[in-house]
Amino acid sequence: MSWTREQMAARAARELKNGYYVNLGIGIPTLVANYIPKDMKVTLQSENGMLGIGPFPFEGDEDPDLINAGKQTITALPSSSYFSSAESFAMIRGGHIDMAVLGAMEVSEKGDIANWTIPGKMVKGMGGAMDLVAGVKRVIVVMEHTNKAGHSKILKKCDLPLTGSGCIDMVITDLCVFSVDRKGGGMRLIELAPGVTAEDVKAKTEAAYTSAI
Amino acid sequence: MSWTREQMAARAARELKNGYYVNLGIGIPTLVANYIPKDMKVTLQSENGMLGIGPFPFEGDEDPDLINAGKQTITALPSSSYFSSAESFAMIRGGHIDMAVLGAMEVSEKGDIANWTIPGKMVKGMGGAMDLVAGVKRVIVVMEHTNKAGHSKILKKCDLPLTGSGCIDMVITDLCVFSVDRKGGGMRLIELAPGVTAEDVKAKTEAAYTSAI
Amino acid sequence: MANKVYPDAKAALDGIPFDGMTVMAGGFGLCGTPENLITALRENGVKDLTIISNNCGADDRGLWTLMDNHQIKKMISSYVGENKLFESLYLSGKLDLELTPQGTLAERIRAGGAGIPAFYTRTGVGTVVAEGKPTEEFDGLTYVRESWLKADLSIVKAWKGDTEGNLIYRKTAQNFNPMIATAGKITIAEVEELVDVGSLNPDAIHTPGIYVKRIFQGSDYKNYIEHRTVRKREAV
Amino acid sequence: MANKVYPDAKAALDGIPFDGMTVMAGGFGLCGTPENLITALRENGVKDLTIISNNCGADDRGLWTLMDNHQIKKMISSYVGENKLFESLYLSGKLDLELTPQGTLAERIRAGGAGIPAFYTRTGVGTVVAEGKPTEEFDGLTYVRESWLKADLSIVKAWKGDTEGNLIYRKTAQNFNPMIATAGKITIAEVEELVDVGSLNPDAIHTPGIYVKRIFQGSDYKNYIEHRTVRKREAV
Repeated sequence: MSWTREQMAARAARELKNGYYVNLGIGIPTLVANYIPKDMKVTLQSENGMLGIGPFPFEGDEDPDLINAGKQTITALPSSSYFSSAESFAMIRGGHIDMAVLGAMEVSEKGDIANWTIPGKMVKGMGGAMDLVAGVKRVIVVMEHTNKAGHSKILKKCDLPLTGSGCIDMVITDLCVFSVDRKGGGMRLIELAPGVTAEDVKAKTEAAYTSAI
Repeated sequence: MSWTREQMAARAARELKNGYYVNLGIGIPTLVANYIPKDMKVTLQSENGMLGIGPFPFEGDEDPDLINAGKQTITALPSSSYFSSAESFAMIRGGHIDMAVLGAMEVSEKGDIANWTIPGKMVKGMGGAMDLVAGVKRVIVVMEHTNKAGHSKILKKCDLPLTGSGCIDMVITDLCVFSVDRKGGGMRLIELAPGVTAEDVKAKTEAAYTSAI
Repeated sequence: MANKVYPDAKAALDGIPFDGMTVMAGGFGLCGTPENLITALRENGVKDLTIISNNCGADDRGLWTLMDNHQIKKMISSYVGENKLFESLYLSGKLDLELTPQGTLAERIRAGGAGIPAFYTRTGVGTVVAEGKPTEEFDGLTYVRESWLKADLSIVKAWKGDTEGNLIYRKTAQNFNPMIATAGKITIAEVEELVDVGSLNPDAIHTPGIYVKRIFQGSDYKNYIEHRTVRKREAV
Repeated sequence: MANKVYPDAKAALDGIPFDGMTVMAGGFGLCGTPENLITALRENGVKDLTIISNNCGADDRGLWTLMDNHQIKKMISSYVGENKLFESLYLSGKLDLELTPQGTLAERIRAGGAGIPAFYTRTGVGTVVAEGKPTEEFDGLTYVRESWLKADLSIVKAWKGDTEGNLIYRKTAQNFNPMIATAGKITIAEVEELVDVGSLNPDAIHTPGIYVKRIFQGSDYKNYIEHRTVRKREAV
């Protein structure tokens, strides 16, 4: 047993608080929007220059001038505002976004994150990821616990080039939840997915961590 | 004989070119607006956040939300735009304003200017003057040649605290016009007011200069 | 928590002021100043304020009234001229003053909101403004390093605002307000007209609501004019 | 001189392109890109371009077509993924690439237009982005220094523009366009609708006309969508 992608997104949504301004990354993080409690007010930011992302448009209502950072067509809300990329990243860099939920290829016990490149394999670019992990108040990583080869993605030290150093606060995987003290206090196992044991996590985690379970 | 304030302003207006964006300081520089040739397009910037200053309003039409940098009520033109002080000074600092016409208390043969404070006598502040002299492409000073005590205001070296160093391109006084090579090339007398002789200028100027007359 | 709307300035300030705090206030002279919030700060009586604002009001008006009430310890401004009270308090050592060029002030405040601790500018090079600050050459010219400004509280005035805190300013009353809205730990906005979400053009919003923690519709705006300058109708 | 209006992209580019020049182009992906000007640059054939733009178009579209035509020597971008042509040219050494984080890219361009040669940011500290750049501590945290970006030519796309060059962008098609408009020695704007002065709300202008040297009404806009994502009506 372990969490599905949807369940991981739902778990991340539990970190939201009323009034939060939040940036959601591509992939599982995008699904978090589906789990915002109905009675909670959460405003989603899109780093290409928008506050207040609405749902995807109905067929035929797509507007080429209205896309999110993943270049998907979206809609606006009555409360939405648009602004330039400079203003958008002033908002991010200046610490005005309460929370970001991002995917990752690797994280480390020191709170480092690597999610933008695999040397020799991939020429893509970091987009806004480095700005988000450096500027947002609270950074939550949602990812599979292990890679396709079955190796831990939660490491003592990241092998891949970093996106940011000492900047994540929580890791939610299909197996469990770790809190991270990004000021150098290390990782702590705080929750297990149903049917997953602390031993399962131990066997699949390279990083050192303490346990609250 | 010498130039009046109005004539000095008219002389400064002869430095304007079609399509110029210009910032005019308080005092004689403000009068330059009255001498823009009818067939010339010149856009006036106000550093509190406006491009396209119109004439003063008719009595009763004053708008408290529409003032210039001297805090006088003004009007807008059909081409006007408003923006923040940060944007306004980005425009100035970034070298987008073609010309500024400013008053001064002293200038030096090196192109220095002092126009913001008299130590022990005056607590005012530099406002936008330091930004203008540092950022505008071409800086024209319009001022009386001598102070009330009859001493030259065109000096080898300014006595008063500087507003900017090596940043003016021309000095227009009641007696004459100097061009200034702000890259260290010094001052050159290029024009005399009617009835003023080169000897008159020499007698009233402390700075060294060459003459084109 | 998510409700940002307050009934008035006093309610919007509740729990925020403390002696010795730093307050940024929007406005250029008396144009676009948060009149209601300044009055409420005066009534609150909070002391030893450091005020960051381009000017310090004018006789009997605006921030002048806080100075007159001995609430201001220090001003960070670009221009405090034509203000006799300021001059006498400053010259008698009762008021601290940090003068900063207007464009540098605007950029330092923007930097405070944008997470930029320092930047380089040509403004002030070779003057007292650059004394004691690091300088460096870029492309053969000397630039001086300036640092960000932030505040415990930012107070701004807008023309229209919605219940989410989205703000639109009017004409030159915009001035320092947009940057100041971004640089306070807490930002309170007063607006001439408070409207429902959906009433403002989302492409025309100057300050996105994320920056505004509390908002209220102000009242009794004086909108003083410092230099009423007109031309005569018959002159045309 | 004072007339900024040109009939089309080709006329607006007249006399400007030269081999080896640096061009900044607005747009995020294919959203808000100067389509007409990119096509005209392709037809012009100017070579060895350094292009500063957040992305490099997409298959058969936008800046991709300049790359396909071997006109680009170097890209300064934040993201060039999902672009096979780019990958193959880059990996075979035929294309230079300077990757810069998206927010740092936006700020470097703004800095170029605003006369700020360098600034400090947290973004990229501890990563390859900070390698070889000065770092410094402010308030106990390490920041890296980044430098301005400028261009010989900036090309932007707006929704509406007037004959003075005042521009208004629409929704998220704004993106990098406003900063890019400020950072070119010459800026050319193409607009979907060219209007007379006085038609635009002066409080809502994103790019004041001072930044725009030439302007024209574009034609035949494709406004491509990269990822058409919809929900079904019956799902409601």
